Amino acid sequence: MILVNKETRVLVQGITGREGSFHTKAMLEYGTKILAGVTPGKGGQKVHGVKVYNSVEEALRENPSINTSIVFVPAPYAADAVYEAIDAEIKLIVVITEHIPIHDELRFITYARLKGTRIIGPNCPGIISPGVAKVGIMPGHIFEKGVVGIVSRSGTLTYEIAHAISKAGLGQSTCVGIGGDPIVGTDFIEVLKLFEEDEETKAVVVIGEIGGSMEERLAKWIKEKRYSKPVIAYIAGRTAPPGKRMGHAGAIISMGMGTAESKIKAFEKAGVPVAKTSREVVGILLKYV
Amino acid sequence: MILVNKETRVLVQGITGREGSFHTKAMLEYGTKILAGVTPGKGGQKVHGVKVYNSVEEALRENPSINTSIVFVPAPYAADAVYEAIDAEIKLIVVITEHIPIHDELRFITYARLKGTRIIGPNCPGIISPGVAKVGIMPGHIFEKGVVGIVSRSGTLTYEIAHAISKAGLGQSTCVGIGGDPIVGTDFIEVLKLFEEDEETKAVVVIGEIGGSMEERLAKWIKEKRYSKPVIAYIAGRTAPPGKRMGHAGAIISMGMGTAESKIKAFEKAGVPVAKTSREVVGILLKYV
Amino acid sequence: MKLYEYQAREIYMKYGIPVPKGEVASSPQEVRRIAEKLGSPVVIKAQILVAGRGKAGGILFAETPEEAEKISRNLLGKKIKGCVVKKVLVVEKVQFEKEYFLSITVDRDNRVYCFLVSRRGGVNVEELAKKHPEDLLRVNINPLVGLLDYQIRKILSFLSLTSNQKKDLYKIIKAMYEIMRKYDCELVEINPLAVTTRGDLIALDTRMIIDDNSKYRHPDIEEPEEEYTEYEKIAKEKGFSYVELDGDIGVIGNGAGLTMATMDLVFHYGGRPANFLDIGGGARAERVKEAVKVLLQHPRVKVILVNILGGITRCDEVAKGIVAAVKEASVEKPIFVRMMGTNEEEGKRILRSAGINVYESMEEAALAAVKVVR
Amino acid sequence: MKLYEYQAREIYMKYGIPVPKGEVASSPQEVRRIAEKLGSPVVIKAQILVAGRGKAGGILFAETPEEAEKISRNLLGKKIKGCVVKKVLVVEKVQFEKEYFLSITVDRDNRVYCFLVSRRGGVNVEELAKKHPEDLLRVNINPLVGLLDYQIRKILSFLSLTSNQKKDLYKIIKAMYEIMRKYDCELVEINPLAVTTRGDLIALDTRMIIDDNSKYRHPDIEEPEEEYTEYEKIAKEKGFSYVELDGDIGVIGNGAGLTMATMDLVFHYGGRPANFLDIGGGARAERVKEAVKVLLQHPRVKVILVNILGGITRCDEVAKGIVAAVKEASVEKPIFVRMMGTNEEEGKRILRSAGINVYESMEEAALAAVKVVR
Repeated sequence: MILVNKETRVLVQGITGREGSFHTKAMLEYGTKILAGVTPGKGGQKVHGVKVYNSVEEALRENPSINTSIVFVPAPYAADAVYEAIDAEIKLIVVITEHIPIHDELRFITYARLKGTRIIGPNCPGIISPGVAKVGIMPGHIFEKGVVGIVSRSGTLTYEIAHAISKAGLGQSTCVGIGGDPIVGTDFIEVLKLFEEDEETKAVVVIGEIGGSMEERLAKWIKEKRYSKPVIAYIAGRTAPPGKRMGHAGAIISMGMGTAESKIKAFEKAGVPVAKTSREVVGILLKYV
Repeated sequence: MILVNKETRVLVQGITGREGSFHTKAMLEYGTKILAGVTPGKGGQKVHGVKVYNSVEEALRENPSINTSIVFVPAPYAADAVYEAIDAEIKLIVVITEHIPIHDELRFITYARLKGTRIIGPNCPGIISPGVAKVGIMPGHIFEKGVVGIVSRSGTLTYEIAHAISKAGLGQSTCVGIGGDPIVGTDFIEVLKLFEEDEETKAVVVIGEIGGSMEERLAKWIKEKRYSKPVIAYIAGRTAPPGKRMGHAGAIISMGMGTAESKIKAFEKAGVPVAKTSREVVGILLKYV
Repeated sequence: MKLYEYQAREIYMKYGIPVPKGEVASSPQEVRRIAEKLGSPVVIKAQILVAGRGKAGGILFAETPEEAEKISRNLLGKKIKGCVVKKVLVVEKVQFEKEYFLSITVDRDNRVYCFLVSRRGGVNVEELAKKHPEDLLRVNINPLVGLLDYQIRKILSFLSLTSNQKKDLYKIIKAMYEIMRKYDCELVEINPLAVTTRGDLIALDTRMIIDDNSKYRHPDIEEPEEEYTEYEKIAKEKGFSYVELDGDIGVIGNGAGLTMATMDLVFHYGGRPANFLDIGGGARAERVKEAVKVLLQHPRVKVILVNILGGITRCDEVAKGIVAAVKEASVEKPIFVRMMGTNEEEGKRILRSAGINVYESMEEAALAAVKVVR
Repeated sequence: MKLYEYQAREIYMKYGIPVPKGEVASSPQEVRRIAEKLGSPVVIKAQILVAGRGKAGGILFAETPEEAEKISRNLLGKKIKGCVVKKVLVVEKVQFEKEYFLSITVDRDNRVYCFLVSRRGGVNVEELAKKHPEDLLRVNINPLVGLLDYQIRKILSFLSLTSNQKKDLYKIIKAMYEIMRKYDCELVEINPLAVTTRGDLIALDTRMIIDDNSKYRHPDIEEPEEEYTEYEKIAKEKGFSYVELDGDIGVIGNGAGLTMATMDLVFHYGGRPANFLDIGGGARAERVKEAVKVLLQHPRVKVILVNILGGITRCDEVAKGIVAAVKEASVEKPIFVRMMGTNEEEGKRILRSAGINVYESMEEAALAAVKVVR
């Protein structure tokens, strides 16, 4: 189990919005310990029993055990919310918001990294440690407590593969959606480092997609560092045409870079099996675990 | 011995200037290992036998063991030189330059601290570990190898007190001039932490002056942390009038803050003796060491 | 959002970057007038957003205003690489000796701005990176600290320039970075930056891409009529993520990764996807109906494959939408649906009672869809 | 570099911060004309750089243009807190209900910008900090990240304002921060920011201090004729660090700390320092001569104490300078010199042969100087 565990105490930024409120309910139902919410100007309200504050500072003053924030704040204001959380010394910030300007992301992610704050996302489904807590928007019932660590740039595709893993009786230790934007706060390598040190995790599934070279860098790193746990990869977008954004801002083959072929080749070179369907993912996993 | 030791390998930024060249010679004569110098556009020259490069990157490519930089670059260009050194991963940067714009200092010091780079200065005489090396502009012959750590906001006043300590036969482990500007890269507390862990250092002399509240914070810290080594303080500027800059940009009593009285009182409250003359400094030191 | 060359050029000029004299025109008469005003041989450049217009005949030369008018008569309205030329940029022809390449982009891996400089300009940078990596310089710029002088010096010393040219390039580099920040760009590019026979620096081609997520901050910038296909336009208007391919199996999914995976599965089983259509998260019946209708109307689509993993998206809403689309549409196409998750049973019931095929797994659904067209 | 209120006001206006209508004047006639133009009761404010001008009679009110002319006739040319009033700012009198205090400074300890806000305006902020700390809010701004919206919200919610006033204050706060950065300020202050009877926000007094080390970046800003004493001006022109005190023992040293320590020692032995004069590092004979001459000429200085610790500064050069000054000057004053370090022996020899007292330690030299005046 990584990042989210039974010590996780959550603040919801943008709790009074449609998404924020909906997923606060879902997270509470899953058992996540949400201590407070923030929406400037809405302090004093309650959302599904969670007290709303005007600022992160106020929320932390009354709830000093908060150690994780999940951000649903709309894109134009999301960066400000993230800075507020960083400055309040919250050390894990999960940014769900989509469509944040890329220059904003560059700046707050740089700041967070310099300050030693971990950001997951933006534009991600969040994190779930099945049976313990979820800090995210994934449908909780699909996941089962187990031994497979999942890290993914995708949302529903992750649920698809997690579902297959659950059905096979393996379950997941933690599932981390790192986000579909070109710039992410935490990348594959960083999550795999965490999985390596996690005893529960017996194998890791990496769900990549076209665009960028995060998968290629991961493959190289796995080979160089002789990663100690079995890794299985899946890459979405084999059929994606070049130069077109495939839904995610980050999913684009640009200037010949970031094709599925390039990523698959890199993984194969590193000895990482690449599955073509979710059934294949499970098939390979069962060989290892 | 702290910060500067026999492993110190120095880069001189602004080596071809009048000050840079003069002090390069003096440092070499003292035995400091200067491996390279930088002045943009002057690459290929030699200054007192030291090779000059156009950029820090080039200098480090040919001299990868460089771990310390001393900056003599004129004020308008000094910030750029410091960023260049930070980005080249040099972990100790001594900034001699005076008159750097305060907003520049704020920015590069913030950046350095976030990146884990130590900056001494700006507007400082540098660091000397007597008998080993000096990375600074102090007259070396005044200092003697010994047991007293000195940290100071001043230049010549430090030499005065160091001289008295030398004459008394105590000598210095390391003498650090942290600089006379309102913003410094490394403050008293940080240097005292280093002295605490240094076996050679048996007592610490702190030379403060009017302006700011660094001395007050130090006094509070010494008391709270029960600092393990004897500390003797000296404060310059008992007779300074309010609202006037006394030479150093940082030496100003402003809005009733930063008076010598306030600093002396704080030290006395923390049990730190405050000497009124350099002779008194030595007198107190001899009681402890 | 890609800008037309002439739009980028105006912004570059505002920031003091030297460009050839000239103006944009939408008629041969205008082209002639501009050429007359310039009083020199001119270059006529088709204003389209796709790359490689030079080789495709989109950049032409004329010695006289008459010739310019004649040439542009052929060029305006012509289709180049699938795009209709509606405007041309008419500029003086510049004699030059050297060409360089300069660009700023966002470096995804290092999370920095990246200044890319090449000693060879006027060429494709991908090829350059492969063939002449030694001619390419990358300088990373920390987003919090910004572009620093020592970094500019590094770029200047990488190119063989006189000291006056270095001073000019210094300003150009600063201006490019400022444009990058002020306009929230993904790309600011000069290719080539030419050194004229008189020794001046001049930006012969100017490109700019503004981050789509930042468009709202730049309401003053006119969005180019992008060269979308008819169905791409329709889907875009309805707010779907839609990309067109050349196959015959229409694919609808919720979530970008899942939709791509569905396309990949179609291909895996020997079929050819016709498109990528992501209805996004939490779509209601009405929205699903619109999505299905786009594909029902599309002539190339022979069969439709819908893959829904219900979370926030409710399967019953999806089912209702599909059924409504089928009812309203004039054409009939086989539809294969896989749904799972929230309100799955109710969704399946709705589909089955409307006679639509529902499957348990995406593999089964994809296989069934492929079989129909094979 | 402190700016006059009217200079700061112009910059504030450029950044959209509302200030009372008015103009600066240097003659009573001008004052009258401005008052006529304003057509309302006016406030006449002496333009001097020292604090506390209000209590010292530097801020006056007039109901009519005639009264304004008459009042300013007394004010212009008058000495307030030692400064001659050369200009006055004439502004409309604003009726207000509430006063706040806003400032941005550099926080030395935390190495950040600090936004300081108080619910009580128009008062001395030091007193406020002591008496009503609960009415004072500090917001730290990271120099790399800059002022953030959440920080502004914190300030807005600290004051009791209507939502329209909050919108206005938001803009004022942003503008203040921009001024701070653009003009390399040490201080940007509005005290008071008033809420008028009509509910508008208005900056009644505007202060700005520009960092001395950044002056070269702002050549457009006219440096105020600072209110220096005659000798401070002379020393400043010659480039010495010089501060005047009210004693009779002139002090010259090299290095700020050492010079201060020398003054302190004078005081310690019962004497009273007349000044602080730092010749800096590496001074040559000519420069030393000029420094000594300043003190020889100063009527309050009865004896001169020179304390040199030679490093880059050479003792022989210092000695030559002292001897030259004594020769050139028309007055004779006892001079006590302590020198140590580079070329010490040669320096001492030069001084002794000119009959000047030289000492081994600063304690001895200071004691000797004090004895003369006591």
